[in-house]
Amino acid sequence: MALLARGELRSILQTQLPNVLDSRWDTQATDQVEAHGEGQTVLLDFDAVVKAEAIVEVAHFVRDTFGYDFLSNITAVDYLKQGLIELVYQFYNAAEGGPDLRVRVRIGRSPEECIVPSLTPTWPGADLQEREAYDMYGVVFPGHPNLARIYMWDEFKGFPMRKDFPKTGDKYTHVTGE
Amino acid sequence: MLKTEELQINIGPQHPSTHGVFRMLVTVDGETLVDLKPVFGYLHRNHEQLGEVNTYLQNMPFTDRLDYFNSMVNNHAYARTIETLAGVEVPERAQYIRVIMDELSRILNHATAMGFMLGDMGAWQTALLWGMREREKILDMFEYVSGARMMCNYCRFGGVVRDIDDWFITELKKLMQGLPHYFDDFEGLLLNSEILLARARNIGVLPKELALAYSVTGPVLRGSGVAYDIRKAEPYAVYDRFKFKVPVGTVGDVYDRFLVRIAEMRESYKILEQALEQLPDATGGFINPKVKQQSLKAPAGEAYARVESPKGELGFYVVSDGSGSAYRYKVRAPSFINLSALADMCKGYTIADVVVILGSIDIVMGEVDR
Amino acid sequence: MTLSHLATEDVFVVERNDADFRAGQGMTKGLGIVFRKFRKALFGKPNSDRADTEGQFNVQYPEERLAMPEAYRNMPILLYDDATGHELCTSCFQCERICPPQVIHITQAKDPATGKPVPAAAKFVLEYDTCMSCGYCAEVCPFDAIKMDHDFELSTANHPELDVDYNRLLRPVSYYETIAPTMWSDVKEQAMKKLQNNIKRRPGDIGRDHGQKIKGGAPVAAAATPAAGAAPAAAAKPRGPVAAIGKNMPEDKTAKLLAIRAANAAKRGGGAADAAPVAQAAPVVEAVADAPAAVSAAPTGPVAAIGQNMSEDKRAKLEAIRAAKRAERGE
Amino acid sequence: MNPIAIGVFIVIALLTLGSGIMVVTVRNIIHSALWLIASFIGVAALYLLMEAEFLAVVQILVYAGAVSILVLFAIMLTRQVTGEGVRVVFERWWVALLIALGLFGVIVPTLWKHGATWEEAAKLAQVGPAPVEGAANSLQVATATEIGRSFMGEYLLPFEVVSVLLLMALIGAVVIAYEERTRRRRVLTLAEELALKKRGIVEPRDAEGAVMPREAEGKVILLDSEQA
Amino acid sequence: MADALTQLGFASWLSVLIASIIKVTLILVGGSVGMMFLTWYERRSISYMQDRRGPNRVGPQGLLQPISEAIKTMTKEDATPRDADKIVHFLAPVVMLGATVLSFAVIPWGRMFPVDLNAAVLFVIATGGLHSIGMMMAGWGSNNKFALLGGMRGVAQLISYEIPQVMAIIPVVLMTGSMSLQKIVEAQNDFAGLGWYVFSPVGLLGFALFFTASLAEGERTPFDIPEADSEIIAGYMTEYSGMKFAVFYLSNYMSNLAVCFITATLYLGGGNGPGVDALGGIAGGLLSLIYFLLKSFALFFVMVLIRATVPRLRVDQLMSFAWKFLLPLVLVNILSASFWVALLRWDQQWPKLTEWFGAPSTADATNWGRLAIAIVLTLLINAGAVALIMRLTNRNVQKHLYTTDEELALGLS
Repeated sequence: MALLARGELRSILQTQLPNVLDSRWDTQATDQVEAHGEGQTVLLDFDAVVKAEAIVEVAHFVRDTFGYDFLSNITAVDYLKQGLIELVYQFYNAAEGGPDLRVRVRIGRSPEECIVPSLTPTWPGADLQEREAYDMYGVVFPGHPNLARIYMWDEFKGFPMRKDFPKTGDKYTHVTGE
Repeated sequence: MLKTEELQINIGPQHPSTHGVFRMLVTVDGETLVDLKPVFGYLHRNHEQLGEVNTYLQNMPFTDRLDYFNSMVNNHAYARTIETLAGVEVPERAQYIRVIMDELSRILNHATAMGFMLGDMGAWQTALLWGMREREKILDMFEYVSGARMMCNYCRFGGVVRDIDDWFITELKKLMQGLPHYFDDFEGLLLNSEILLARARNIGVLPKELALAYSVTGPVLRGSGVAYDIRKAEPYAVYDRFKFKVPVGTVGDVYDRFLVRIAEMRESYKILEQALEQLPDATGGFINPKVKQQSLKAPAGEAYARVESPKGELGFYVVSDGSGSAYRYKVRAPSFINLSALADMCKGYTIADVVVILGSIDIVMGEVDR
Repeated sequence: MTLSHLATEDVFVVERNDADFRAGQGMTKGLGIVFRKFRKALFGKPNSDRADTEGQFNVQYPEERLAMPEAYRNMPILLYDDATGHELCTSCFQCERICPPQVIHITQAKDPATGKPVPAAAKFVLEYDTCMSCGYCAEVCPFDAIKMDHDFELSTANHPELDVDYNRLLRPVSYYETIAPTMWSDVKEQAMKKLQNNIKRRPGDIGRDHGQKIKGGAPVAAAATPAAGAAPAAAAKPRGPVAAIGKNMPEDKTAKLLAIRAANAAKRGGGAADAAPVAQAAPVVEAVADAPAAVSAAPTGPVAAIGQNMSEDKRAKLEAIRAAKRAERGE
Repeated sequence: MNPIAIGVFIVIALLTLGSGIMVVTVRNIIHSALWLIASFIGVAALYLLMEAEFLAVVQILVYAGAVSILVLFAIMLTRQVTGEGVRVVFERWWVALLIALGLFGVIVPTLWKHGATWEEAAKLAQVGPAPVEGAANSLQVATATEIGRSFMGEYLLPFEVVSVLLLMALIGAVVIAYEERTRRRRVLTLAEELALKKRGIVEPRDAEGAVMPREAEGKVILLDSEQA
Repeated sequence: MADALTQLGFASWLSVLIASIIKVTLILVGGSVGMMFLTWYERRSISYMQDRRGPNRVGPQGLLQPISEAIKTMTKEDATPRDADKIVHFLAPVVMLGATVLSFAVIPWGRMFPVDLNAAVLFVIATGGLHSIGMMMAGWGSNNKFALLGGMRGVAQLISYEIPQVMAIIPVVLMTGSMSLQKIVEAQNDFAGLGWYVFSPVGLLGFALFFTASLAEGERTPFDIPEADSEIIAGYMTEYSGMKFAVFYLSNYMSNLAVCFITATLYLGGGNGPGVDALGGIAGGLLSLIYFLLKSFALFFVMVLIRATVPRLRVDQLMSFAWKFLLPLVLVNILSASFWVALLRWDQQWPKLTEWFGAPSTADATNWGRLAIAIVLTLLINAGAVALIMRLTNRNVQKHLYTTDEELALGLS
């Protein structure tokens, strides 16, 4: 049980769980790459990007090996230009204190790709956050007991926090067909 | 053999004790709760998207509206995030001022939250109104420094908007003369009241083993016996300079949360005393003058900063694309995530307990429905 | 679980007293405390200090009011100089840009002769209903032209009325001085200096016509100056819970004067078309005329009586301006 | 009796009878129970008219206030009352008629035969010395004192037999209810589930997914109502 | 009154009718005015407990506030749910108010008795029991789940607490030897008007038990479960508005007032007090009325104080309190009351006692020796019973404090 420094997790995962790292982001050359979202430059972090299907395994690994047992925050970010949705899982070590450990998952934006296994069975606290990510970004979490819209009404179409969601006009009148 | 019918009842969205427009779809067997589904979204205004449209400074007053009881804390957390992102130095005096405001917020939040919880329990507003009286006094002081009682909009990047002066400090000292009396009265009123014990002991138990898995934070987590306080675990501002204790419960029931909140008010009081003592003079300034507030541009990257809000871990996760506004702006709202434990905590108890358990989590719908 | 980031002495376990023998002693203690509170509130002295936790705490609102701290911010207002009638606003659009809910809408004034922009606003509309009182506009204004008002009694049944235009936003500098003396004295010098510079670049009545085209005579608002000046510069710091408030006085008087002037102007104008506005304005004038009694009573006691017809005053003012406009057209 | 009393009697008697008829004719079973209450109150009023105050009050206290409420409770707890169409089934009306007629056949001759005796007894009691201070001054038959004396003297045996019978009923009800409760489906709280999980017990669930009642390692899991 | 009218030349039936109408009017007016005053009184006192002022605008000290509120509620829209049982929904408040007003018939106003019923004590309880019918009707007739839940809770509570309430009266009836309120008041007139039952051990326990049970009967905190606003909104009153709601409210407060009156009569000597007998006549009657009202409103103040202090119980706790705490104590109290009566009244059964202490006490001569024995004996019995029950209750609570087992008593490792 020890605290990990920023960026340390990636090298640990490379040696201990080599299959979980997402090979697309497996570059040693630089730690960050310029990416584009809505015409502006965004820097994508390379720290511990894991495959979507391996997230449960990695989460258990950091919990059991290093004591990162407190899943604090799940953030979805839409990188429109890259066609990516990134999920940032932030773990804390409740016993040691200290800063967070970020585990990332990058998946495509299309409905077939936008799937990440749910952490809710182990961390019930992820329940509402995953529902929020589903509601706002359309990330589907297989294994979630009740993956329904959380803020928007059930009949709502589209995912309002995605960058390509129209920000003008009255969505409600559009949906009801008035 | 007679079989009892299960009954579905909607508690809310218009109900006296859902603390706002919150709905719980409960299934009861007699009075025993079988299932509970929380329903959100009645107050949803897509705060996070507003944060992506606004400039960094413009977003500050919107954070007031999250947890409208503790706008000072929200400002602090948000300012810290942007300061981390943009690498802004904060003068020491500003840090102390922020700590003072945070701890005052904690006192006022706990005073009213406990009052509301007791109100849900049926104690007719007495504890609440005594708490409101203390809250009024504190809000008057907030009004004096920030210009508004609840929507303070007080922090700026690299400091606070206005310095505290002698008037504030004398009034704060006067307030602190009265606070221990209030704590004593409050404890004496209900802490050992047999009815409160009957209603609060062993109700809504969230065991220590499960508390972390439920991602609950703040008094709910500490009430379950996990001594995790961000002020100690990852000290921010100047919290590492104060001596204070982290109160924890043992069982994790409503009563423990209640006791932990009262103990936290007393600890906040100690922090206030020390902060007043250590407060540096005004030579260092109360705001970093180098920061261009209106046209602040953060380098591309991401930042997450969190503070111990009275309700739990309040964090802002901001991704910057180098422009003047956030590319992604996410709020880790404590009362929202604490709610994920509600359904399981209520299961097996009666309907009357549900409102008490909800009250003991201490939610604010402005934060839950963002 | 070991909590290695916390020293043992930094954690304490709250006392639950689970094993205590309960015979109603806790409840009795609570009853005793409540009874003590009752006694203190009924017979003791009222709560007057932040250190007090006993005694009456209420403030009887319409009669008693808490003093507003100087920094209090409710809705933005625009200032004009009492002496010259010139507005401080130069329509630099800083406030429009920073406003988080985007409720400020400014149109810059143009020199009618040359068509060039003039440092003054031709139109200035502020949506009070959407304003979130963050105070950024006042913070960023380089000319100290926009300030936050202390008047919070803005409730109205007439929603569109809350899109406030130039005329209703303007207050004399002396009014602001009464509500925030130290804050104004800090910036007074530079603000006035900047104003003098701007006045030089303003041809004709632009910048002091308050969005109206009033030819000849003193600016309308100048009439209000004596009244506003007479208002005592009360110390605004909330030393006690109750303090004298006289801040609404200048407005009342302004409204009254404006109404009377408008009525006179209308009479001068004569025409049948003007009869209606006069008739409309007349009852309002009467309503306002009742106010002085209350106003004059104000400074005597610690509790200030204030005309409850705030919105009516404002309507009267508005009505008066309209009447003046029509009267002018009639001439 | 003065004419007012007679008039009042006729009105009350008609109301009582009318409510009684409504009880058996009305279609909604809850309404029927409410009519029953009305009829009970009518009977109490008749007692009051006879200056049998104690009986009247007990009639209201026991019948109108408690028995009828028990009837209502039983109806509400066993039927879906919030929905539509609560109907009284009229299939065996002739049985009811038979019982009513039989009861009538018993009561009327008894009254006929013993009416005179009772009146005499009443007169005797009126002239006799008041046994305890506070005894009623009018008809003694129905006062609390007389009733108490008869129960503890003349009718002691029947009184005790009835008490024992009631006690048996009480204990029986408790036994039935107790069994019912332990077998009831109940929902485990989070802490209980955790405690079971720690001992490696996976809770048995029924088809609907609710936790089945069971004894864990010989230890009965306490029920909510016992915690108070 | 009827006699006086007959002497004035009215026909006997007419004089009875007129007298009855006058009495009924007085009761109704007195009850409603009392209720109005009560709401003001409660709100003002609870305000002071909470450091605020309470209603103080309408009329002097806000005394006319209840009137303005009555006007407000009466002029509000009277809504009936579409699917409600219209007639039952309409009749429920009527039944409630009717039952309450009935109980006012026997309440002694100081030394003035509207009706001196023989079974007056039971009568009050019985009319209180009728409330449950009104509650049931309201809960069922509203066709609302919250209302039904509230109605069921209310009825269960009323029925459960009727038993300790009635049984708590039995000691008083035993000590007086009558169920007439007038007799009970007269029996407490010893010791210069201070021979109240509450000063005896039996009466003290009885008073505490009766008052507690009456709080539950009157739906006061901590027993306001049927209308627990934070749980089931307003219970059986959820679907009521306007005038019907006002009637419910009126009935509620009137029954609370009646409870205070009855408690004052049963245990606090009614209108008795020093100086009443000495004054005599109309002045004495007035003084007794003042004493009576003072006692009643002091009792109501205790109700308000409790309301301002404690939270409400849960339904199961309410039931176990009635059955496991109140009922045993009430039974013990009956036992000690019979000892009391036996020691003070009987002589043949205990000839030794008569030998040592003389004949049992009568109204005018008190046998101090017997009185002392009675006080000591009953005090011992009652105190012992209270201590025992409390110990049992505590043990029960301690035993079941942690749901499953000691594993849950988690400590900080």
